Amino acid sequence: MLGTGLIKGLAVTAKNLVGSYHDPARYTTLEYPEVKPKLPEAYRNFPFLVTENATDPMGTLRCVACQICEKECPPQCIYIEKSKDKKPDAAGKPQIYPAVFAIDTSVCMSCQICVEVCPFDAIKMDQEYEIATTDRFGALLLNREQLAKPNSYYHQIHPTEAVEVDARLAEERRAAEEKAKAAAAAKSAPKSAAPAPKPPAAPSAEAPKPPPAA
Amino acid sequence: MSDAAPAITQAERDDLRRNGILLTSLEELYNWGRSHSVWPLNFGLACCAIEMIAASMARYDIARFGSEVFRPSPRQADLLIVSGTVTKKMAPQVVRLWNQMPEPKYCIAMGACAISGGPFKQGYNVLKGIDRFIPVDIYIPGCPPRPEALLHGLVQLQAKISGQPLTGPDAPRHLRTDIECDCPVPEFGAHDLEPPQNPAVWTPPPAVVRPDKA
Amino acid sequence: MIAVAPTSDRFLEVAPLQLRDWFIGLLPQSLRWITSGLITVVAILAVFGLLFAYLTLAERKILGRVQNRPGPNRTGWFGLLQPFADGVKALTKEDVVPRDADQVLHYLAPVVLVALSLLGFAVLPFGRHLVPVELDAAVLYFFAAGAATELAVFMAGWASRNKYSLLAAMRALAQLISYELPLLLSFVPVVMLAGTLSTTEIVTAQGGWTGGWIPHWYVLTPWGFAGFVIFMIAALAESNRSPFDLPEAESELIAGHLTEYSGFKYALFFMAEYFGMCALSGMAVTLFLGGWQAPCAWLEFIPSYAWFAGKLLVLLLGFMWIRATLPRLRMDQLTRLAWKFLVPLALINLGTAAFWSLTAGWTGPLQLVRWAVALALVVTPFVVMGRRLTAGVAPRTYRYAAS
Amino acid sequence: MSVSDLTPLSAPGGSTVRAVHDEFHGDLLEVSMGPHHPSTHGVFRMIVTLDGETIVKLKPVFGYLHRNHEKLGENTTYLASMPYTDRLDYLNSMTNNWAYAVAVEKLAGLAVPERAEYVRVILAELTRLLNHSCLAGFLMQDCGCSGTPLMYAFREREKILDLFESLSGSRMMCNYQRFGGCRVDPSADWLAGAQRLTDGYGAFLDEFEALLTGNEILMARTQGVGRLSSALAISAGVTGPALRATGVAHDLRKVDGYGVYPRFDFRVPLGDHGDTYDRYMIRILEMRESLKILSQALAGLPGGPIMDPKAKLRGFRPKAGEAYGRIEGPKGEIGFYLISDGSANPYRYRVRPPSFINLTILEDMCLGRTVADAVIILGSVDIVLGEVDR
Amino acid sequence: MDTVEQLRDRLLARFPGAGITVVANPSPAAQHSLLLTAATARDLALFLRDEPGLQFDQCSNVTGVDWPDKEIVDTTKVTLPDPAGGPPKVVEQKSKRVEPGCLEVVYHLYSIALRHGPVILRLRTANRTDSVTLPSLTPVWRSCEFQEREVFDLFGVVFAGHPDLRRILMWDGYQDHPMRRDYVEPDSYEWEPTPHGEVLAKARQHYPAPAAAPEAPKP
Repeated sequence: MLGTGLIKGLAVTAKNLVGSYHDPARYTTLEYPEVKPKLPEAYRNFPFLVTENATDPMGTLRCVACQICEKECPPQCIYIEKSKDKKPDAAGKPQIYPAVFAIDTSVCMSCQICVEVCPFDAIKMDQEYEIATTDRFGALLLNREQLAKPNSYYHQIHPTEAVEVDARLAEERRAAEEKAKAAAAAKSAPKSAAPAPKPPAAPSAEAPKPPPAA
Repeated sequence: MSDAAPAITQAERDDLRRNGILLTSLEELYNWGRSHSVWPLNFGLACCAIEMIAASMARYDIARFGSEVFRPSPRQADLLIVSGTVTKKMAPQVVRLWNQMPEPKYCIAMGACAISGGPFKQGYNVLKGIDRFIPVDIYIPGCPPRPEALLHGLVQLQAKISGQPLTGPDAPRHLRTDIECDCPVPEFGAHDLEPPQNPAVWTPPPAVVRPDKA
Repeated sequence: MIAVAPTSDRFLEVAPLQLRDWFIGLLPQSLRWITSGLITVVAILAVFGLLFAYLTLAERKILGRVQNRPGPNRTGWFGLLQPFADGVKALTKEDVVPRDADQVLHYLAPVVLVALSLLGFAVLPFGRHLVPVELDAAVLYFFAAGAATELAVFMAGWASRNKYSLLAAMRALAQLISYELPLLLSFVPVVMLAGTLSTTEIVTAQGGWTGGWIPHWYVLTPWGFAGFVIFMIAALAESNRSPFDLPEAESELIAGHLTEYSGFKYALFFMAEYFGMCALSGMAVTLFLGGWQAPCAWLEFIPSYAWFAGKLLVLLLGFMWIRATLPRLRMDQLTRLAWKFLVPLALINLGTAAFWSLTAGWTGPLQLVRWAVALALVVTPFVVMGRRLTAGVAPRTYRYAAS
Repeated sequence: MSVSDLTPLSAPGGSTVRAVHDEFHGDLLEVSMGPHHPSTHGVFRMIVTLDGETIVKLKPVFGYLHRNHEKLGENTTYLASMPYTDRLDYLNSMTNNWAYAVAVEKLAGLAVPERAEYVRVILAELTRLLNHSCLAGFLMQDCGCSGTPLMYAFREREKILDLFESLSGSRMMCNYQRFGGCRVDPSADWLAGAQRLTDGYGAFLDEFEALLTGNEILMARTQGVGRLSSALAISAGVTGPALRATGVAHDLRKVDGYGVYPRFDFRVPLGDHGDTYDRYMIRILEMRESLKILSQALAGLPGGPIMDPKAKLRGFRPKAGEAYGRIEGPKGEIGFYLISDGSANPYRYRVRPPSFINLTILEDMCLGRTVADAVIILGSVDIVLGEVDR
Repeated sequence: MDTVEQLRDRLLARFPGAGITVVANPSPAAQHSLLLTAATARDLALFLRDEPGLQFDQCSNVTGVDWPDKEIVDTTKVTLPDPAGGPPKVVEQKSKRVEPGCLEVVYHLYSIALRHGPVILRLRTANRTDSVTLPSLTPVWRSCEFQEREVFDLFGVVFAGHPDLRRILMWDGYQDHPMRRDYVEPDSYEWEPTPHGEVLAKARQHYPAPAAAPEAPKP
């Protein structure tokens, strides 16, 4: 009969209207400024640089300015200038460090490719999202100092992943030390132990090759 | 800009309030009214528009801030949320919509694309930021920003409105005589928009020249 | 005309009038008449203005609740100041008049609309003694004033010089004219049965209870129920509410005739829509729901205007509930619904009411026959014409691919 | 052919409103709907010529979201294009990822571990649920509902997005598939969550259908509106639910049998009328079939690696050649056509956008209908402008 | 379904002298294609669509590819007799030649009725400048309508017989074909904090002095 469908629909909305007062499944609002969302561990929003030591962030950056992330970044929002000198890293080994490391968050699309390609676990994804600002140029270009966050913070936002990374790094360090020791014992000559990153492929530098179909 | 020194300091304003100065109360009422009734234009551009819609949905409920009235006509809207990539083909329409909105009006650049072209900034048809043509109040970086980030931006906007004095150099745009509120609509040229930016609105920042890049 | 408050009633029942009389008594004789009128006007404006403000809030909150969210709740305690923030904003918003628009008509349309939509309140009996203007042909006056609002909507659409507005104006005219007829026909039985065009007398005619429990409201008769439903459907259409909100169909015509209105003029349109909704609901209460009469004898201690307000709010809630649920009709379906369904039903209902009126003297088992015949006269045409209306439209079954 | 005599628009900006004169009907009204219009699902524009409210001509205008996806794809590496595919059809990043991965895997001859294939199926079907629910919600919005069905659809969408977020890290832009597998292995918790969602989704569909499917207004609005014949649909390259609503049994999950779809038992619903109601109902029925696939895939998910161990993340250079890979996305056949010249960047990177090609017949469906119909016909075609304009 | 070679032979048997070349695809995908000539393309397409055993009723994908003019350096080894009478020297001679480029349009055909495909058709223009006309296949498959417009817009291939050949993605009045490999964007440089590649080159050009003077860039 005409109207049954309408009445069925009205019943559904009535059920929801009443349900919103007693059924949590029918009242799904999280009142944001007071109730913050529970972010999953995997959540990613903008990268940050991991430092080993919170008290000396610039001295203990894991980043060695290898520029892989800069080249792989799809929207090209990372800018790195290598240092001219070397400074000891957290393990005390002299390393090149980024003299300039800037990420333009007004361009970054949080795709996580920089994290995936980084061989040093130096860049990780942050979870900060309350970053609305009135200042277009000042607040959205993050420099080295703003990007550096301690490993403890990384543990806080990505606990399982950070533990894995720490274990892997410790293992690498141990292997490197052993290797260095062995090398020192063999040749008594110091040798770089850190895995040297391979220079990545330059994007799109070559002229196109002949048509593959021809 | 909110971070500039206000024309009247807080102490002076408190003083004025104690003395029952009508202007202050009027100003407060005016700012209270317009900050709590920000009706956005029902205008989505791209990916961020989906998150904008999500922000008005049950989980986030922008209605709590009194802003769920998405008006389809610019005549009744207060807030232009530029939610997504502004292409060069679209830019004149966005500017026209902005001009069609009655004062006082606000603009939120939501997401990387609206701020700077974002990941698509290298595209031939992509405008590198809507602030080249219209004044932007709040920038929300992210790709796309979470709905909570949009709510955060809205709270920022409300705070900005509430803090605006009605006179002096920090007065809102529409109450000042030295600023032209209408933005000229760019035209389609043979290769690009003409002009490619509106110098009255968009001033590039002090240039950071980076010539030493290896 | 100064209605002096009767003293026989309970205190609450007459309190508003006594307050008015006391105030008028303070004034010199020459000012009393005009002040009395002004007080009524101000009271109606204040009450319904406030009602409008909170109806918008209620609508937003109910829509929110239906959609599993709270709705506005941060402006003031529980969001109660939200309408005032909106009001302040609307008042201070820049008023844009398109350059090519017809300046005079563009300005006049919202004013005329609000003025006309307010006229209806004059004859509504809000309570036993609360009738602003006592007219013998009050019902006629009410619908005449209501019909004139169409003019204002068309003015708005025409004056804006916008294609969407123009389409909306055309739609509005077609829709409002189509639904004027079922609206009028649906209450003719009431006039027939009550034998009067005066709203107060119609309410009085619905007084009394059977056994102290079942009120003699017209909605509780077969013809009255049918008339009430037709009236409410037509009222939905007349006040441009979903599912008949075609003139301002958001997904089709941007904002229809409102497209070019900003600031306070837009707020006026909004206000007029709610006023129209309130007035039509008030009329429905008066005609079919027994006006200010209490539903049972022992509930009479509650003042009559509270009953009126309660019934009005229930109807308004219904408006909002429908809006939260139903999709919109198309223009041709809308007019077809009016001309091919509602108008014939209303005409048949006229006959049903006549039958009911003629058989008023039937008692005993004949009473049952009377009910059966009247029910059949209501239900049969509804089913038959409903079938014809929805011909070719039915739920479907689907097949699946073989592999 | 119905497309014929419209001269190039002289003023592409703004509401180009001009009167078209016609000998019999006098002046026709030309209305520009979009690029800012509440019903165009973004920045689509239709120039509609009206006789009264009847459409006599309808010209779609594209390009307002043309953000040069293909050019960018040719200027970046294969991997770097993956996050861009998220932004093509931004409701369905998972299936876009998959289609792109399929094309690259074809181009480079990469194998995908079985577990990854299962996870891809799970994510693709979740995406289908998400897309179809949202589409139904948006369609109802176009029909004039005051947001309620859309809110219910988004309520469920949030649950799916929570799953996506906890797996891939982002709600919409998942960037999850990789060439030769997937980026992260879903945990047991995640799979349990997906199972819970699958179990609960049927109840939502029931409620949604109770709200709308039997609604007389909805049926009157959609039945017989926007009819499409199967012959025209095939010729016009229409794919996905819109094609199946015309009665053509063409679902790439069955036709190509890509991934591990042949292992699952599911049916392909077909419509008989090809109208808007059929397009809506096919999607509802497809969601119910997706739930079947989901529970089978979740039950049969094998162990093993999620990535092909031979797959390289950096320095990925497929040999010269070309490949066209396609899958059944929620909107239809989404394909990627890649030409490699042996370098790190694709020489040609082309997206076959289903919603763009499905729009070919928009005018044919709308002619003779009213503006209100055009709005819901467009809604039922299911477009996302990021994909239409790329 | 037939292999590409069989399909070519079948077409040649029906249209002798049609000029069909098989273009091999060395990638693992092994989707080989047929290069047609402009003159016979539409007849062949109709045949492919209507022939009962083929029935390629769906043209799934249409796209353009730009092959710019290429400078090819040929190295030939020439044995020169030593004028001094010594052993003949082997000298490498380099000769440059320009291989003319072309614009190519690729059609991917599938059969929904018989569930096979893809058959890939390619059409090539004579050059990239003045002779860029190809026959439109829109009358054969309606799905080509918008896609051919897109190829026209972005690559500049003119389709003869297309019912409504206008720009589709860019605005009318736009003069470039941006998907061509040699397209150069208009120089509307703005300050960019993370410059790379071309942008970095532009940055250097717009700020010739390396001093970090806070000056506005040129409009």
